[in-house]
Amino acid sequence: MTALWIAIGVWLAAWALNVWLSASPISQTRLGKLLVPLVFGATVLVLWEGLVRGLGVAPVILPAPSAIAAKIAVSLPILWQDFAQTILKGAIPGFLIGAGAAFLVAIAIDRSPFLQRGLLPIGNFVAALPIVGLAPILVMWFGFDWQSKAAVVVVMVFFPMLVNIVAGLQASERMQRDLMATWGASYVQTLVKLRLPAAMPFVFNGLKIASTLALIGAIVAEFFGSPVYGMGFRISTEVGRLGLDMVWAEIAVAALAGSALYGLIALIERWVTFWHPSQRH
Amino acid sequence: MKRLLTAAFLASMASGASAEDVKLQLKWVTQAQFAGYYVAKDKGFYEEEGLNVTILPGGPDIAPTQVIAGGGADVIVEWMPAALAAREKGLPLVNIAQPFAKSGMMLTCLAETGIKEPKDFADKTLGVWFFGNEYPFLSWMSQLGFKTDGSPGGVTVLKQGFNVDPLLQKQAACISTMTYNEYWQVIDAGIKPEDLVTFKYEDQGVATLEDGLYVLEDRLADPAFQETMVKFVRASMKGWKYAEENPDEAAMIVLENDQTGAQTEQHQKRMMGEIAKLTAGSNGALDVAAAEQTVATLLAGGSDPVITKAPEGAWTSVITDKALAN
Amino acid sequence: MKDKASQPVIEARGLNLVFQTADGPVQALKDVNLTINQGDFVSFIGPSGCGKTTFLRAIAALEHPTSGTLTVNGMPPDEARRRRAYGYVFQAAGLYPWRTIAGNIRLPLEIMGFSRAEQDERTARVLDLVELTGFGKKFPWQLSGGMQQRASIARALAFDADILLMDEPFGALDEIVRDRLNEEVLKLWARTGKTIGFVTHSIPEAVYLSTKIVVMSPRPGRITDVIDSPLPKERPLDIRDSREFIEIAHRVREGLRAGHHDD
Amino acid sequence: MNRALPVLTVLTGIVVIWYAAAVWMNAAWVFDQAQRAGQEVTWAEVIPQTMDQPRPLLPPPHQVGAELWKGLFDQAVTSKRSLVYHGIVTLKGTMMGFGLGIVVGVLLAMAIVRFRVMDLSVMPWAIISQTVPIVALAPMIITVSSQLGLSGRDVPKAVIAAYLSFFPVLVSMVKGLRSPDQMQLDLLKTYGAGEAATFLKLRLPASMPYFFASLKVAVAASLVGTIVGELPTGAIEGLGARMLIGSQFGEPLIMWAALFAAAILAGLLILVVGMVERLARRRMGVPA
Repeated sequence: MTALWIAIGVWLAAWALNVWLSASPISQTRLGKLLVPLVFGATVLVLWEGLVRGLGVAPVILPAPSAIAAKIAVSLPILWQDFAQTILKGAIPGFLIGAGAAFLVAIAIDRSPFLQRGLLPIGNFVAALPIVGLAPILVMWFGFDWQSKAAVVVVMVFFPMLVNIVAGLQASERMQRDLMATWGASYVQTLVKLRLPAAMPFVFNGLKIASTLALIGAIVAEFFGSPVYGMGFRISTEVGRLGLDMVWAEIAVAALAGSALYGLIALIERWVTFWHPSQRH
Repeated sequence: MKRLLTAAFLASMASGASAEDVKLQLKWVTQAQFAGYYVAKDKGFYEEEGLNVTILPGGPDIAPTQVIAGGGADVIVEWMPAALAAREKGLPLVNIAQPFAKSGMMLTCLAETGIKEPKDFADKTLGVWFFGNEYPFLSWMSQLGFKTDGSPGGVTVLKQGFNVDPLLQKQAACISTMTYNEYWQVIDAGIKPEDLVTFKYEDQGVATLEDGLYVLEDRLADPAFQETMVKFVRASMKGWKYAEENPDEAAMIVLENDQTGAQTEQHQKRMMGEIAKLTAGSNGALDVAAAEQTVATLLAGGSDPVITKAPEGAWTSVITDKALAN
Repeated sequence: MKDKASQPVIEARGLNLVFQTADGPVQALKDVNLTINQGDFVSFIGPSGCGKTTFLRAIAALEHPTSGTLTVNGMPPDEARRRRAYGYVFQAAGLYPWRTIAGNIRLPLEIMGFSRAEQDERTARVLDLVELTGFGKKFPWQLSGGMQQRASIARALAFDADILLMDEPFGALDEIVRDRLNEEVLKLWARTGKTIGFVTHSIPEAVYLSTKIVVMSPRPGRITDVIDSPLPKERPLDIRDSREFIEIAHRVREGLRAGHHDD
Repeated sequence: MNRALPVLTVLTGIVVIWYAAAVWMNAAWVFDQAQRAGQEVTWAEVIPQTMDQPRPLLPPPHQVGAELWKGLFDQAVTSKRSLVYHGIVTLKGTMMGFGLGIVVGVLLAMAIVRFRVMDLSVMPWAIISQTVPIVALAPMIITVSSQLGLSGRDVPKAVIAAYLSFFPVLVSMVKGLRSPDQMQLDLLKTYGAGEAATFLKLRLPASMPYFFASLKVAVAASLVGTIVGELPTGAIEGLGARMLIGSQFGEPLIMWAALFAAAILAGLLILVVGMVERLARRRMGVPA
């Protein structure tokens, strides 16, 4: 029980520290903006550790963070292999193909208002569907290896991307399109010089949504058949073996990968859409 | 490993549940594989013993071991390899009864792949269930001397989903099937028995004990709980014997209890017939020789052994002795 | 119809333009007749909805008349647009936020296929013309509103179109900035001799800038008066206190009022 | 008509492609079977055989339609074979998750807008939480909730659904609560309004359009969460469970029908939420 009290004590102290930090000028700096959430994250881990130890929670139910960290340390090769299979082979190619295909389709239907009017409501609708239910079907079609995982990701990513890109292509102001017209710009010139740059905030919004969908898709698809490695495989089999420390290790990797992917996209977004009001500070 | 269960959990178990309430966690979805329990419930055998039994169906990602660890069930239906592995992980499961005398697991291969005997598995892709069910397979492969990492001369293992598609789509040369379930799905899909080659684990000498009843060791120390389990096992076995004798009626009872509404009468009746072959000859008491054979098979599990040492106290005849006494 | 002496650039004859809206057809222009000559500075003035912007857009082929004829340099507006006859300046600067000021000015030049060297040369020249030299590398949002509007004028000047069309270009700016820009526009006009079409709400602005003031009235949009200004080409700011100036302003105001009495 | 025509055209196109794909994909099985039987088959014989296989690789639209019809209308709604029954189970989970998601999202947003320390410490983690594939957590959530004495499947499902649906609400509410500009805030200050009054009279009403706009996204996310929750958490009822069961028993038709039932449910939910949104906007005088 002492562990629990210590943890609660640490929690309160850290929270007080955070309150002080966010009130002080430090929080205006870049360091402060990083420090406060890190302190918060650390206290959550401490509290978790304290709860598990203090209440003597069985490791087959909820392992302590320290146990998970220890598991990560000894399982790096396996984690890397799973990461490569699920993220590098399944999620990322699927993400790129899905986003790329959505881009091409958006451009292809751009000149046909008829097709747009037909496809957009359908795209909007499909984007709201639980596409993940297609996973078992796609595993049946594309086999058990990474191809089917990538296929699931492609389908999940495609529609949100399509809807965002089409909306983005319509985002340029009328005045700016009129200007292009007075200069006698061709369709391609208007597209390249005006409409694509103006669409970028929407495209990145779509990419951010798609990045989280990609991970979910790749992992869920592995529940329906996979080789004997991959994050989804590991999670589902280790639950069966009561290797919960390994499950949490995979979750940590997934969270890290997801955050890294999201962060990377946000970084590129900053660089590409530096001009957008939301990016100017 | 002493403080396995939380204090809170133990407290809630002691106060929350009345002695005669029993929660049974099944290993899989409602189907004739568990007919005995459903029959015992529907025919009032549990009631006669004064028990109030709740049957919890399982599913693809439900590990009964985890459910019982979390306090979600009092007794679970589990395969011995998974139970022993959990025991080694620190979850002290004990087998209290073994309604299934024989193993129904086999590997079903397409004849056109040229597989005639186990040594032909080399360089083929084999579908295996994981989630605790892979242990007998890994032992078998290790006995055959096949590596399972996909290296040349070994076998490539694929984690089979919950259906027989990998075989129909020819993604795997062989897949895991149960005599009572998936094998018939292959047949139903339109493949003739003569186009298939099957290897029963039973015949290959790597059989492990399947559906047994397991409880937590700590709780078994409580005489009241022991008494409840005696009643439970007695009523369950009565249900099993009734199901064996009236397979069609048993199948219909299962069907009525199926919450998914996806089971068919034809499939369940046929399954019941096959299940009866596996439960035949078991009165519920565990055949210690078969259990030791299971342990031996698992210990032979090669580089990644399922269990590293022979378990102690992983089964007890206390319950069945009392249950069968009168 | 061409009169060689006065060299008409824009000619509208019996022009009508009807918009189909959800509430039924709206007559934006009714029976508009107007000739604009080479080198004219023409202001269009009138209350909102009088069709002055629509007329400007029709000249630039951004709207298409329902009936009547409209020629620019003796050809249909579409054709003239293809020959890059217009520089257009809107009320908002309409600069592309992802391009620098120089990049914005270069944009029409890129589209029209000028060589890189010529792009640079012209960009530098027009930046100098609007007194923005040294700001080429800034992004639009880093400049004040008045500077942005000057950049957008520079952009319209960069490719040497015959006709400069300005749709309330200074409407959003404060009085002092506006005065200065008005002076600059006049200087530009004097230096380049371009034909300018200028839409405004402001009577002093119209009188100060124009050689010809077109007064319009709404519902349906039509021309009620065309005033040829007798003011000299050289116009210091204090010309606005002169008697002639006040007289013209008075006539414009009367014209506007008459248009209002009509409905 | 003007708006329906393009949609209908695209739908027709999809159906045509679907049929073509069904013939192409299902033919392999027919040829295989013929080969096993040692027969030759021509395409003319194959095509009809691709239209009504019991286990098609890709069931043609009419087969899915028939199965869907059977599931929706040919059963008593209380029957476990009725898709309406399973749809209601899924709907219940979705609504529970949706409600929970709204409550969590709104409360967090209020705390984040009020307390700088919450903004700094919680907001980054809220974003990170969405990058964690929820399915990985599903088995955990079941275990933990069963340990807390919640053995039913409803709660874990709702938790997963809420996990996905709280985020759009949170983001929109933070934006909405911060949407009043300094002038409006100053004005209230001149009236001597306290923090509570400012919140009730200004921030809260100002955030409403943002709130309603987020609901559509949140309800769709909640449905995805519920279905995902029904897949691996071994729920035995609900559309997600039907999909899984269809897959497990090798009954693709059940799977496809459940998939389309889920699509219909999603459509209905979005329609209802859209209607609520329009109604609310009209009451607040915002043109829809």
